[in-house]
Formats: sequence, structure tokens, C-alpha cells
Amino acid sequence: MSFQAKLTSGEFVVLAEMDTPKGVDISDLVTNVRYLKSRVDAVVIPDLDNGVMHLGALAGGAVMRQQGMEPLIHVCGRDKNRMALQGDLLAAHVLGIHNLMVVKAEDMVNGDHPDAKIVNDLDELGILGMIQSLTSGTDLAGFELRGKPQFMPGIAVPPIADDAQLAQQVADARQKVAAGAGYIVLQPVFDMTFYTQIIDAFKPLNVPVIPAVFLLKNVGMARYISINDPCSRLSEDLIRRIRKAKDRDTECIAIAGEMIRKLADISQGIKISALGWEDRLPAILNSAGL
Amino acid sequence: METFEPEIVAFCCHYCAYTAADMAGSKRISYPSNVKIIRVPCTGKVDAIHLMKALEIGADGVYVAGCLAGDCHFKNGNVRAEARVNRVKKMLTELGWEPERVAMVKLSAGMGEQFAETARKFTETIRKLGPGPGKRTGIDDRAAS
Amino acid sequence: MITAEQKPMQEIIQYIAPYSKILLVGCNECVTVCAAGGRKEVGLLASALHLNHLKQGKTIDIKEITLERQCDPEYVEELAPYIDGVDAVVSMACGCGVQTVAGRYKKSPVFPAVNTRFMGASLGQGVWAERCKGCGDCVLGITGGICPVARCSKHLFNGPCGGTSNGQCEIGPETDCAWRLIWERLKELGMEDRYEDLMNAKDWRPGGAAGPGKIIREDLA
Amino acid sequence: MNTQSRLEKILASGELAVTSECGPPRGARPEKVKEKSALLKDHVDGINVTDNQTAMVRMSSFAAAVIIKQMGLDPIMQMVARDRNRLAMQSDIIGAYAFGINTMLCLSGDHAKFGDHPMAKGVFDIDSVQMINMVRRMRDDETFQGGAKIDGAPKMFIGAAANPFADPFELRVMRLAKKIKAGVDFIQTQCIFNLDKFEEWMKGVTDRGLDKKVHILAGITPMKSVGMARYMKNKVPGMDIPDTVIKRLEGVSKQQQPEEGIKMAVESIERIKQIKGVHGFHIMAIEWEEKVPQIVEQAGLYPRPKV
Amino acid sequence: MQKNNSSENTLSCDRRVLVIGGGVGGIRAALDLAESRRDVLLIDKSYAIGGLMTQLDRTFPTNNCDLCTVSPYLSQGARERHLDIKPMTCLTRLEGEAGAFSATLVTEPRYIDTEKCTACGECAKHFPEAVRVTPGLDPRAPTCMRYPQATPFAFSIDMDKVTDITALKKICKADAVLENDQRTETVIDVASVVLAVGADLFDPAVLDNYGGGQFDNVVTGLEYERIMSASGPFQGNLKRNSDGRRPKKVAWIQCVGSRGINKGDVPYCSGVCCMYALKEAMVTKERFGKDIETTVFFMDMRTHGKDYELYLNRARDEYQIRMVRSRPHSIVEKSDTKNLSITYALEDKPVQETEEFDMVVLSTGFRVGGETRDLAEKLGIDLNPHDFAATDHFNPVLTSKPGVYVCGVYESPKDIPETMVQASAAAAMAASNLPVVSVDQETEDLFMPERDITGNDPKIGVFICDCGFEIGGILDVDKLLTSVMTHQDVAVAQAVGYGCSSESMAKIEAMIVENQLNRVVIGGCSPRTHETKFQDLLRRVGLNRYLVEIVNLRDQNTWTHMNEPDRAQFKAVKLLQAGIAGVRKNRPLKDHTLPMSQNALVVGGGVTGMTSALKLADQGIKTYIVERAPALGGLARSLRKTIEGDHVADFVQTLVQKVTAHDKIQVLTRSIIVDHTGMPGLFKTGIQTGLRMNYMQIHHGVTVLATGALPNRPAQYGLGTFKNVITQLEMDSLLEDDAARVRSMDQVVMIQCVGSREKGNPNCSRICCQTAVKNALRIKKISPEIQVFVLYRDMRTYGFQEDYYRRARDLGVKFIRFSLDARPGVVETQGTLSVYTHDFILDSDIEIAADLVVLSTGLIADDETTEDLALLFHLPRTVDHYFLEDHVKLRPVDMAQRGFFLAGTAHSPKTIRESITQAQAAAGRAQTLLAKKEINLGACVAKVDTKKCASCLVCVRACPFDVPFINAEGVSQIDADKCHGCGVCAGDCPAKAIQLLAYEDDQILAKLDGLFER
Repeated sequence: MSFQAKLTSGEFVVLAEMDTPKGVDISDLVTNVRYLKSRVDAVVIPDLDNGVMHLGALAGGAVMRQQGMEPLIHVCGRDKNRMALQGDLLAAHVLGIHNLMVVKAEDMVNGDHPDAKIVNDLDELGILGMIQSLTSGTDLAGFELRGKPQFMPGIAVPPIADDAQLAQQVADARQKVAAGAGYIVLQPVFDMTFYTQIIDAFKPLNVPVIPAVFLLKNVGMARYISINDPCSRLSEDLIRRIRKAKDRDTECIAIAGEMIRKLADISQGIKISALGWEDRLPAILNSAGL
Repeated sequence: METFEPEIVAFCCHYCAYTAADMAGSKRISYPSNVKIIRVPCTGKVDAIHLMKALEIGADGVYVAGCLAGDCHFKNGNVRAEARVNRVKKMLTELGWEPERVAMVKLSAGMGEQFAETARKFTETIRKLGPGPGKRTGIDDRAAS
Repeated sequence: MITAEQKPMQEIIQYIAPYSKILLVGCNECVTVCAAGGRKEVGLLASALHLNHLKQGKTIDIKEITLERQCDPEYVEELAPYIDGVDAVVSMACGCGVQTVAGRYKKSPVFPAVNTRFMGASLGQGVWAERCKGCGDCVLGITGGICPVARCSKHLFNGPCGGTSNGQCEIGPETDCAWRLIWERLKELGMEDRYEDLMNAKDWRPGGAAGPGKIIREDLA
Repeated sequence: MNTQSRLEKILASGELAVTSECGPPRGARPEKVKEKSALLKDHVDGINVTDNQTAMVRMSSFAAAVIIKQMGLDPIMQMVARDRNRLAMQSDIIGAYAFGINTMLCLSGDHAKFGDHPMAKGVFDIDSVQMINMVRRMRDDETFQGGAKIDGAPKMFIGAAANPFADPFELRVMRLAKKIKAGVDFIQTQCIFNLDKFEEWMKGVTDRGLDKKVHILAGITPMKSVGMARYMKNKVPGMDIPDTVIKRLEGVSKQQQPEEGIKMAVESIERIKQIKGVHGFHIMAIEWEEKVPQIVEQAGLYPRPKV
Repeated sequence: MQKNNSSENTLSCDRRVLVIGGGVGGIRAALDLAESRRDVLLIDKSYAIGGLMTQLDRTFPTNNCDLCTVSPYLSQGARERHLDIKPMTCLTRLEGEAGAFSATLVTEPRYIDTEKCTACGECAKHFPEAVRVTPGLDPRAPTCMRYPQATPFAFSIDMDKVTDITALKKICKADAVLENDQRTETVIDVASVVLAVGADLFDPAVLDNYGGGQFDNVVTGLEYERIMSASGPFQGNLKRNSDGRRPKKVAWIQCVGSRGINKGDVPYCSGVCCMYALKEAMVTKERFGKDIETTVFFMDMRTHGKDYELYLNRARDEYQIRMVRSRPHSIVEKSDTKNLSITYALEDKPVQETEEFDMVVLSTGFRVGGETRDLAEKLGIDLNPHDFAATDHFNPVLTSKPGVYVCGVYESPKDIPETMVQASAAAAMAASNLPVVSVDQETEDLFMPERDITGNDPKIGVFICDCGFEIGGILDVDKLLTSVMTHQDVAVAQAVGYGCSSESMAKIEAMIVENQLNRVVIGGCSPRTHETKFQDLLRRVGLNRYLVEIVNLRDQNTWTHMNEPDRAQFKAVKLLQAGIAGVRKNRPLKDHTLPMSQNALVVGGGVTGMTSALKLADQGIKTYIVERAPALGGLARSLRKTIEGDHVADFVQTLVQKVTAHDKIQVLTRSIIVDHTGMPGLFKTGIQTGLRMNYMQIHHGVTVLATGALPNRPAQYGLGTFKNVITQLEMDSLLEDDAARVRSMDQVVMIQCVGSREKGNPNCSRICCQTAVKNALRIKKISPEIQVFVLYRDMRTYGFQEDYYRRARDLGVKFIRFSLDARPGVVETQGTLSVYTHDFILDSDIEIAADLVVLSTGLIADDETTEDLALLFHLPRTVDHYFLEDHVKLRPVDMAQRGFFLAGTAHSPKTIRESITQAQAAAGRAQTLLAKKEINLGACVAKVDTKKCASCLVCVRACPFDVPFINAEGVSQIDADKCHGCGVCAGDCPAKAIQLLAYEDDQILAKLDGLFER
């Protein structure tokens, strides 16, 4: 069953995120995706994620198709104006890419091309509107299209620090759902109580809510996130747990697995990122019992 | 009865245990001279047959000394070595020999003191067990035949 | 592949007790792969036997040879130069190898040092599992590639018995219920409906029920 | 009507049938068989005689069935695939029939691993489905399994077991269908404690109309104690005991547990009676035969109809 | 002009570095440069290089034999292609500027052709007075060479003392005597100069109270080293000069001539004497008898080096060395016994004590000699008030003259590890005046072609080093040789003295050639340290380097069984038998190589990391800095001023700008290292970078660890509870930001060693004493009225920091000592702080009202980070969680895992200045590795005998690195350039089809056979 069909029929969906290479050697990408076949519903391909230049999502999505895997690509307005965005989306449809995630792109300051010019022609609502327009058969200038593309657009919600932000984000998301977003992907949070609260807050929007989990790789990374990303609510206990583990690698995978299992009980899907260690996605899936 | 001086072979990995033994030397920590070291790159190289042969030809005890758990320079050579030592222990038990004659120990390169301590303890264990297979009888006849 | 495991040491020791010159023969085929009787195990067993004799205060003369294959007479012939010099042969091959050696060297007693267990497949380093009973009439084509003869404790042909819990066989949780596996596989293949085909009582003759089996290829023989 | 079986007659009459069982003794004492059977005498329509149950050696089911038959009762001879090849089976079947035994049950048999002869070779020449088919052909086609004609075919009423609770659940109805296809006449199910699941299974059975092709007798076992319940939950393969059962038994004193167990059995029967497609009950009071009459009576299944 | 032993052709090179001074520092600097393929000329005024270290007996803190430790470096110096050594040479003039100096050198006549001299010693035997053998400082010299590993390995003649030149020439079989040798002057072009001239040792004869040079049994520390040394006057026996008796009671007096204000004293601290006195006392007990009483008289025990505090604890607790905190007034010699009586006062006792000793050692420190002052003048560099080279405050190897760098003791008093660090730093700096070298210019080392030995029967030579006392003192080497000769195939068995000396090496080479040996066994020290050396020896004589077997007779025999010489002898026989049996099975093997990655990874973007990165990048090396913080700068960002008064922020700012602007440097902030694979020269490291943790991989050949340490903040003395209890770091800011608040205070109390030198963190944080003095001086500068109290345990203002300490005392800062069993207490009552402590001098408890209590909390290792990285990189750490370098003495910058270098406070606590030096050193050391085009993987790889292979996949599954695979022929294949050489596959192969080369089964079994041969 396709990702879209599963979503609409209310079945549980599993998304795995895979980065495209910085370069044209896609061998790792191809190898890693082979192990995910029939284990995930779609592979999420970010587009110039984190402000770091790498192989574009359109091509990444096409590679997924070639490998018999359903792609889901990011769409953001930072790097392209409405011309390029529309052109790319038409291309996407033709390449068999129908799942989109409209995201607010990372600031370029932390990226690898901090000097690049930022476009921001359309914001996320604008992009959702554009998608609606395209799927209904006209472009943003009002010209009719020869053949309508089909898309399942969703949105990614930015990190949420507290209840006030939560309320704000829910309100934002409501607008986006009204603008056509068919599902909502959340940012990873390590505190399950708070995450449950977030998930519950989005449920009234009546579209599938997909929480996310990513793989911690070592104590250094966990520590970094606990200090620099307060929204992720990574606790001292968790860091201690990794430090005390006999095999830290396995423990980190076990942590991801546990979180996925807990989230699976309270949501309609899960997005898993291994942040560069895509070869460990199968191990995470195993650990999560998926 | 003449006092029994066991002969002991220690297979030591280059990166940890052998270095620890050198460390014991440079700190002038004494341990029984009964222990004689054979250097291997990793305890993962030490075959069960090396342990058996050592006993067969005259060692009263043999131990394998590798890196601490999780610290093996080659990831898991020490784990494999330990499994082989356990197999030899089992074989010795089946044969009616004391499994304590073989052992696995794990040391880091800085553990000169512990190296000496291990050598002392193991030597004591073997001293209590008495002469090993190669020492009982027959070895000279065999050499002659 | 044929899998085997070493016999208890005391049994081997009993066999060779009366002898002092032993030819210890390994095989570089299946028993090497399943780590029961290759060159390395030959060496270990030889050493173990030495240690045993040293315990009795005796010595024993052991010659170690590992043949390419003990179930082929041509390879077994390689033992000829040594056979007269020994009192007994200990074979670390499977039953086929032991018999080939015993059949060729009739004057020497030939003892097995391993127990031939089953035809198995390797599940990973150091783990082998039974996969084939050599029943002579393969049904894998209709059971989704999972053998009910070898992998069902009761050789059931028509589905799982009532003893399955949590997908495991009633004989223990370490054994998967073969029929659960077959069923899952059939589902994956979209061949669920095959399950309800009745499988008739099996003809056991090709697998040995008709007496010791033999294959003759006229074109080759 | 295919056979002279009392059970077949009862079932054909549309009445709810009741069977129970008698484990033969581990020794040559016919009186034990007699004692047990006598307890059941008026309350059941057939007495299952188990065949080396739980892979422990017992008096052969054939012999014990003969004893029961000689008492004028109706034995149901069980036969497992574990201990006999097809020759032995067929000779026993015609032998039994010669003694008037006309009802039998075809089973795979518990694995020898947990019995008193774990080193024995399990025969498993044919499986239970093939056995059903073999017996049916002996009866209807009057041929042996190997193809030869039988001179005096055994007219057996053929039963088999079904476990609605074992894995994989979705196979359970199909497996029943397969046994029907092979020619089974009646089914005795595994002891039922998880009634919800049983209902689900029965729904699957009736949905396919299988209840029209076979008589299903629901398996009922009274719990003697909470210890027994726990043991069955944890140790007996293919058994499905919900925690509520254990909790309920825990809720009463040790002395009251047997009574509570019987009460639960009776309640189960009452509930199962409502389920479409169930044609009777098979009451397995393990080493507790004396309680069968009480259950039968309390469940409103007494007196038994005369046929 | 007389042409003799100089190689004129190389002198014309103008792209070279001149290193002046052939001590360990000079040698290290020269070797670093030569290894990174820069031409170097090393000159030394003596006739052999080696300097002071060669005269020491043992080094702290490992108590290793000095010569053994240093000798590989000496002889390596003689081997390096890019290195020329000119002994007996001085610089007389330096003209030009950095990058284009012209140096005039004068070489004194040696009257010996070093190329011809075989150092047979005949000349010295027959004309002892004319052949130079004196080791300079010490009249009780060894009788033959200055030391047996001398480089160059040749004698020299004092022509003034020659009476019969013909007779001398006749005695020399090598015809090496150059009768008409003359003083030569050479002018060479050099790009930069490294000064490694060291310093002299203070001569206590100028003091009238200690009897130095006057009483027989009063010796200096160095003389005591010579007395204990195996190559010393008593062949390693401890004896009194007066009567040759072994002393029973020895005293050390610290700070003789240092930290003083009296006649002949210098005010600074010599930095090393505390450690060497402890070492001498420990070795005395260890080697000459536990019953010898040892007493050390000291003012402050300055064991501020890495792990040195543990050494101090061991000396006190395990060796029972008595420590008396007192500076004795004088020493009086008893005329009859020649015993010495020392009068001293104890801190808390008004009356003086007198005690008698058999022997007294004066711990004398460093002095700049007159010659060095002259040299400085010729070079045109500025000197500091103590006549040491004046250097840049943030860059201690920079002198006042561009292009001239300094390292070692001449920069400031210091011990060997710091000298080694500075030497590498100076070398790295000196190289920056040279053009960048490209790896493509590299040419192969030239060894003669290998002799084919196939088919030859083994012909084994066994050579046993006596290593002075170390081996020969315990084993009967002659007996060993007799037993060895009985073994089959042994053609030659010889004792070779110090086997690793060039003399002995030459002897071994000659014997190999002469006897056509094809296998060699060396009985000596550990193969871990010396195998390569002897492998090179074999290559020089055309033998494959795997035909040698090193038998560890020292580290694993004589050193551990020194108390049981008989059993050590027995064990030596066995070990040699094993070696002989093993070598018989050795085969010639081929080394495997891979191309080297020319990138560097620097972990940590503090001052240390940035400095390293800049040095590397300047040499054309692509360098990645990985920093977890959002910005570069590290701990230095929270520092305001140095003790010299410089602003740290300005310095850091400039550094950050340079780094950011450098096109060879890639800065990755907000980045965490998460995985690591590969081998030295070909590493691959995975990094998550940015807030959203983007993953990327970096390929690099070397790694510099500069992860720093953390400011300690223990909850002691009310820190975190009382508002006015702060740390020195906070004080640093307060002094800069709120002078008014400081001015308003009346009394400030500082407490030292907070959270250091005690349970949980036993080591000294090194930086806190100078920080306290720095801040005390700043307070006094703001208002001299403020009373400052410093409560301390030992004031460790080593080197020139002593100047500031003295100034603080002069300005009225009160230093009050406390001990751990009477710790100060801090209480707060109604908002006012009081500090209680015991005053030893008043012998009473005192209370000080304090407006502010400042705690010297020092640094602690970043346990979590070093642990994480140690796991990833497989690196060792110390017990207190700092990274552990390869050799605490001689390799303080290299890690045990090749390709990793260590700098800054990730190594141990240190000042910015010291961190910068180590950062430069790390960059320099890294370049020695990157200078190679290829990585030699050695020959120890697994090899499959395809005939035996059963294709069982065991190796494929067992290999920890996924190297073996089943190839198209259907057999296992193990690619040599991927194999790591662990041998796990060989150990598991059920068909015995895999052998690990150099450790094959028959080699191991042969060794076992050898061990049990009767």
C-alpha cells in the first residue's frame, strides 16, 4: 500500500530519512536503501538540509524510485523562487515523486555556504498554496497546465520549547492544514511526557501526526544536543545511560527503538533519522520491532 | 620432595598486555620468573592449539593476556581469545586435567602492577596444582623415540 | 552441508586405548566448514590425546593427515603410505568418510571421532541448523521453501499441530514452528490458498525406506 | 448415517453431544479403566481413550477401548501419528473395529521430548490429516492406504482435534477446513478458557459454512486450583489461559478453588451453547473424572438422550 | 683549507635550518625537521652530541635508564638523510635576516677522520692523556668513550697533549689520525636558526656554607647521577668518595643556588630539582638498599608536571623518603669520619636541629654560562634579566630576532618533556621560513638490495647487549653465550655491550657480513622500543628486516627479577632458546604500503587547536578544525590577562581572524565527532555539525587532539553558597571590569589547591600558583592598601614565575602555608566572611576577615569528552582522564596510536604559553608523518593458502574489519593493504589455511619448543 493510501486509511506509517551525498557518488545511498525495502513506507529526502549543499532532493527522490522505494522530498523556499519551485514540482511528478514535505529551511548561518543569497520568494503557506494551485491545474500566474500533477503535501513543525510555543505552532499548523497540508511531522523530543502532550495538541487538526526520532551516536552528541537544543529535552539520565552502557553503540540504537515503540502507541506514524548512519536504520527498525 | 617450579607461558598482545609487562619492568615490579612471554599482535591470533601444545611439551600453565574488554586494538580479538581459552578449559576438564591451567586475563597497557599481580597469582595457582602434562612422565622417552 | 560435532573425548579415548600408533585423519570438506574435523580440529584432537596419555604416564604416536575429501576413494588412497605404520585409524570425517576409509583399509580398525548430526545450513559464525532430511522427494516447491520434514518436529505435511505458542514449536522456544514460517512465506508469496491443498501421505522410499539408497547416473557411470 | 457410532447418532439427532475422556492406566490393571468409565457411564455419549497421552507409556488405547466396550459403553479410540506407522495404524483400526469400536479420533500426538521416553524415535509416517483421510478411505472406499482392497471395512466415525488458540491464529480455520476436506466427521477442540477467541474462531468457521460439514464439540476443562491454571498457562503448549481466569481463582480460598473451577466450567458451557455451530461438549476433567457428572448436570446436559 | 670530514656539497644548500646545540632538545628539533624532509645542520661545541641527558642515570617519572631512552634518538640522528651533524663547531657570526641568514661557523680540529675511525679505542688505550675522554662536568668519567652510544662514533685528539704523533698514527689501524687537521671556518646560508644550547649547572663551590667542591662527600645532583650510573666512575655502585663505603644516610638539599638572594644565588626556580632529588632518592632505595635513609630538605615541593604529584606521593608513601621543609643553614664535615652534619630549623620549632649524614647531595640548578651570553650577542638576540633568551609572551620559542628560535632550558629552566615540546615547536617555527615541501619530492630510503637467502640453511647470529648494569649486572652474559652456542644453526654468539650504540651496531653489522649470517637474534631490551632499530641494521647489511628476533632480556627479565639473578639467568636461557627457535622459522617478508592523506584534523578550536591548525595550514596542509562550541576560542575566551600583563582577548581575536581567513583551514563549529575508521595516514572521521546535526566525513592523515580541559568548580569553602567566595577565573574578570569594587575591599584571602592534590583529583593543577600571584599583584596595583592573604600548600611558581612570587612578597602579600590535615575553613556570619587557618610559624589558629575569598580551583580533565574520544579513536587516558601520551619523557606530543598528536590542556593543565608551544610542537610532529608519501603497513598480514582453503567463510565472518572475501576462484582472499594484521582469522580458520605473516603458527610453536628445550 502506498504511503498516501496508508495515511488516508489511518494505517501506521514508517518514514526513514536519508541524506543525499555531497557529491555524485550515490553508492552508499543505493546500498542503504536496499536494506529498507518493505520495511519503511517512504524515504524522506531533505533538500539542501541544514544549509549544507548536497545532491538535490529531486534527484535523490528519483534514485529512490529507481530502487523501488517510495520517496518523500522536502520543499522549501529558501533557495528557489516560485519559478524554480513550480518547475521542480512538475518534474517531481513526472519522476514519480508525489509525497512532499513543506519545511521552513534552516538558517544559512550554520551551513556551508553562509554567503549565499537567500531567496524566500514564497513562505510555507505560499508553497502550500502553490501546490494546491498546481494540483488543481493552474500555475501561480493563472496559466493552465497541460496535465495536472498529483501531490500529498505535509508540513514539518519547528522545534517547540514550551506550552506557549506549542499553542502558536498548533495555530500555524491549522492554517497550513487549511492550505492543504495532509499530515504533520514533528521534531524529535526525548521527553516522552512532553512529546505526548505535543502530539495530543496537534491531533485536533484531524490530519495524521508523525513524531520523529533520531539516533544519538555517542555521549558527545547527546551532550551537545542537551545543551544546544533545549527543545529536544534530552535529559541527564539519558546521557548517563549511554555512558554507563557496556556497548554504547547498541545502547544508542536501543534508545531509539524504545522511543519509536512508545511513540507508535500514540501516533499514526514515525519518522526515523540516523543522521548519516543510514546503514544502521535496519538495526533501529529491528530494535523498534518494526 | 624438591620444590616444584612451574613453567608458565603467557601469550601477550602487543598493544596492551605486552606493554603492561614492559611497564612492570620499567617500574621494577617483580613477579615470578616462571612466567615467560610470547608476543602476539593480538590475542585473537592465539589459537587453541597453541595453548594445548604448550601444555603438551612442558608448560605447567598457560595464559593469554589481552586488552581490557572493549579496548581491543582490533575490536574484539580478546573476546575471541577468551572463547578459545574456554574451549581449551572444557577439553582439559574432559581429559581429567585441571582447567585452571589455562586462563584469560585482560589488562591495559598501563597496568604494570596488575600484570605482575596476575603473574604472581597464576604462578601460585599452578604451583598448587603441581606439574603439568608435559612434566609427568614420558616426555623424555618421547623425545628419544 | 553435512554437519557434525566432536565425540566426547572419553569415547575417543576408549576406542584407541589398546593402540599406541594412531593415524588421525581429517577431511577438508563439510566437517572443516562446520569446524568438527578440519586440519585445526585434527591438531587439537591430537594434542588432546597426547595430553591424555601424558596423564596416564604413557606416550602415543599420532600422525595427522587431512584429506581433501574422505568420501572419495582416490583421496583416501593418500593414506596408503602411512597405514601400515599405524595400529588404528581415527577419522574425523562424517559417516561417509569413515566408511570409505574403513572400506579401503580393511586391516586397520577405523574409529569415528565425530558424530555426524544432520544436513544443515549455517546461520552465522559457529551456528548450524538442520535443514534437510534427505527424504528423496522434495516438497519445498509447495511449502514456500521451508521444509516440513526437516523443520517440523513432527514432520507434519498439512499444517501446524496445536502445540504452537508464540510462533514457536512445542518442543521449545528456540525452535521456530516450521508451519508458521511456511504460512508466513506463503502469504508473502501470495500463495495462501495453496495451504488448503491436501498433501497426501508421503512415499518414504526415495529417502531410505526402500533400503540403502543409491544413485546411478548411467551417463557418467 | 455412515456408522453405528452412538456419537454420530446423537449428533445426527441435533442434540448437543457430550463426551469425556479416560486416561488408561500405566500398568496392566483393567479395573482402573473400569472404575473411571463407570463414573462417566450415564452422563456422556462417548468416552475418549487417550493414546500414550503426553508421550507417556500407558495401556494401549485399543485395549482400554475394548475394556470399555465390553462394559457396554461407547469408547472413542484415540490414535496418534507419533507411535505407529501406517501399517500398525491400519491393523489396529481393523482390529478395534472387530471388537465393535466404531468411533475414533486422529491426532498428531505430543512430541516425545517431554514424555517418559524422550529418546524414542517419533514415527510420524503420516500426519493427522493424512490419517483422517486414510481412515475415511478405509471406510468409504474399502481400500487400505496402500491401495489394496479391504475385506470387511471398518466403519469408523472419524474425529479429530482442533486448537482454536494455537499460532498462527488465522490458520486455525483453514486447518479445520483441511481436516474436513480429508474427511473428518467430528471435532473436539482444545480446552476453552479464552471464550472471546473461541467465538472469533467459530465465527470464522461459520462464515465459511464449515459448521455444516463437521460437528464441533467444544473442549471444557474444570480448573482444580489456581496452581493448575498457572501451570497450564505457562507449561502446556498451545494453551490460552487469560489472566482473568487466574485472577478469579486467586480471588477465592484454596479450599473453594475446585468448586469455583467447576462453576467456571459450567458458565463456559452455558455461554458456548449460545455460539452458533457448536454441537456438543468434550469435557476433559484431567484425573478428576468424578466431577464430570456434576458438570454435565449443572450445565443442564443431563439426562443424556437415548438413541 | 683543510678538507676533512665535512660533506661540502650539502653545505651549499640555502634552504636549511641551523640547530645550535646537540642535547636532547637540539636533536629533537633537528630530527623533526629532517623527518619532515627539511635540511638541517646540527652543530655542537662538544665532539659528540647528546648533551646533559646522556650523563643522567635515570629519568623521572618512569625511572628508566636515560641512555637507553635517548640512544635511539642519537643514532637516528646519525642516520637521517636530511641531517648533517658537525661536532666541535661554534657559530661566530650571523648576518642577514629570517629566510636568508648567512652563518659563519668555526670547527675545531678533531685530528680524527670520523669517516675512518671505527672507535676501536686503541688510541685511547695507548695514549689516554691525549685522547679526549672527559665528559666535561664530571671528573669521574667512564674510561673509554664519553658514553658508549656516542654520535658521531669517533674519538678526538687533544693535539697539545700529543708527544709522539708518529706512534699515535701507527697505533691507529684505520689510518684515521689527521695530523694536520686545522680549525676551519665555513660560511653557510640558512633560513632559520634554532637555539638549543641549554644551560650550565650551578657550581656550588662559590657558596661557602655547603662545602661543595670542598667536602668529599658533598656532591651535586649530577655528580650523584654519575656515581649511580652504570657508565659512571664506580660502574653503577653507590660509593662515598672519601672511603668507597656505601652511604647509609643521604641527604638532599634543594634550591642550592636557586630561589635565593644571597651571594652567588639566582632568584628564579630551576624547575627540575625537586623531581630529580626525589628520583635520586627513590633509585637509591630501589637499587642500593631499602635500609638507606634518604632525606630531602626543601622549601616548596614543586612537582607540578603531569602526574608528578603521584610520583611525589609514591616517594613519600612507598619509598618512605623523609621530607623536611627547611633550608639548612650550613654543612659541617666531621674530620674523622668525613660525615656531614647539617643544621636546620623547622618551621614550627624555634630551636635548630643538627643531624649527621654520610653523604649530602646539593640540588643545583641551571645557570647561563658565559659562552652562551657571547653567542647571544653574536646572534643579536635580547636576553631577559636572568641572561636567558628573552622571548615572546605568547610564543616562547620566538626570540627578539625574527628567524632565530629558542627551545629548552635556554628559554627558561625546564625538564625534558617540556624541552622536547619546545624543540618540536621551535622546529615547526623554523620550518615556516622554508619553502613548503611537497611529498612528491620524496625519494626512497636507500638500502642495499636484499640478499636472497632462499635455500640457505639458517645461520644465526646471537648478540647480547649487557646494557651496562641493566642486563650485564644481573646476568652472566658469558655463560649465556656458552649455552647459546650449543644450539643448532647458531654460527656466532657475541656480547655487544650497549647493543643499540653505533659502536655495537657497527660490530654486529660486520659480523653478519663476515659470517654470512642470515638470521639474527638480539638479546636486549623490549622489541616495542628497539625492534625497528635492529631491523634497519639488517637492511643495511642486505638482509630482510624480518629475519631478526628481539629477545626481551631487560624489561621482562632483569628489571623484574633483579633480586633473583639465578632465576633471571635461567629465564634468559629459555627466552634466548625461544628466540633462536623462532628466528629459524622467520622468512623474508615484503612490506605493504598505501598512499598517505595530506589533510589534518584538529579536534578543538581553542588557542591550542587554532595554533596547531595555523602551523599546519601554513605548510600547505588542508586542515579541519572541529569545535563543539558555536565559536572558536575555547577556555581562553574566559581569560583576561596573563601574568606578564598581556590581554588574552586581543591575542585570541587575532588568532581567530587568521584562522578564519586562512584558505587551507576549514572551521567546523558546533560539531561533534561521532565515528572514526582507518589507519594512520588514511583516517576517516564522521562529524555531526550544526544545530541540526548534519553528518559529514573528513579524510585526514593525522589528528591533533586539542580538546582542552575544564575549569574546576568543586563545592568547597562555600563556593556556590557564599556570594563572596569566587574562583580565580572570576577574579580575573572582576579585576578588569570592576576596579572600584576591588578598591573598596580591605582584605582578600586566596586559597590554593582547591580540588587539586587531594583525593579524587590527586594531581597538581600547575597554573594556580602563578594565577594567584598574578591576581594578588593586580589587587596590589589597584590599591596597595588591600591586605592579600594566600593560603597555600607549596608555592609552585616554577622558573621565572618565581620573580612574580618574590615581587608579591615584597609588596606585602601574606603567604600562609596550610596542610591537608589542617585545612582552612570559610564561614559567613551576617554577610561577612571569615577564614580560619593554622599558622605554622605562629603555631596558632588564626582568623582573617575577608571581603572576598578567591579559590584557586585549577583545571580538571573533561572526562566525558576524553572518554568519548578515547573510545572512538582507541586512545589511552591517564587515571585522571587526561589523554596519555606515548612516552611521558621523550614523546610528550605523540600518542601511542600513530597519527595522533596531543597538545594543550587535554594533555595536562598548563598556561596559555605552554599550550601554544605544545600546539606548535604537535603541528611539527604531525608534519614528520605527513612528509611521507606512503604509509608502511608492515608485513604482518594474513595470507591464505588457497590449496588448503575450504571456503568455509569463517574468516569472512570473523574478521573485525570485513577484509576477507571469497574471490572468483572460490577461495578466501585477504588483501594485504586492507589487512590490519590482528590474526583473528588465522586463529579461527578450521582448515589452517590462513597464516599471519611474521607470526605464523610454526614460528609460535617453534618458540614454544625453544622455551621447553632441555
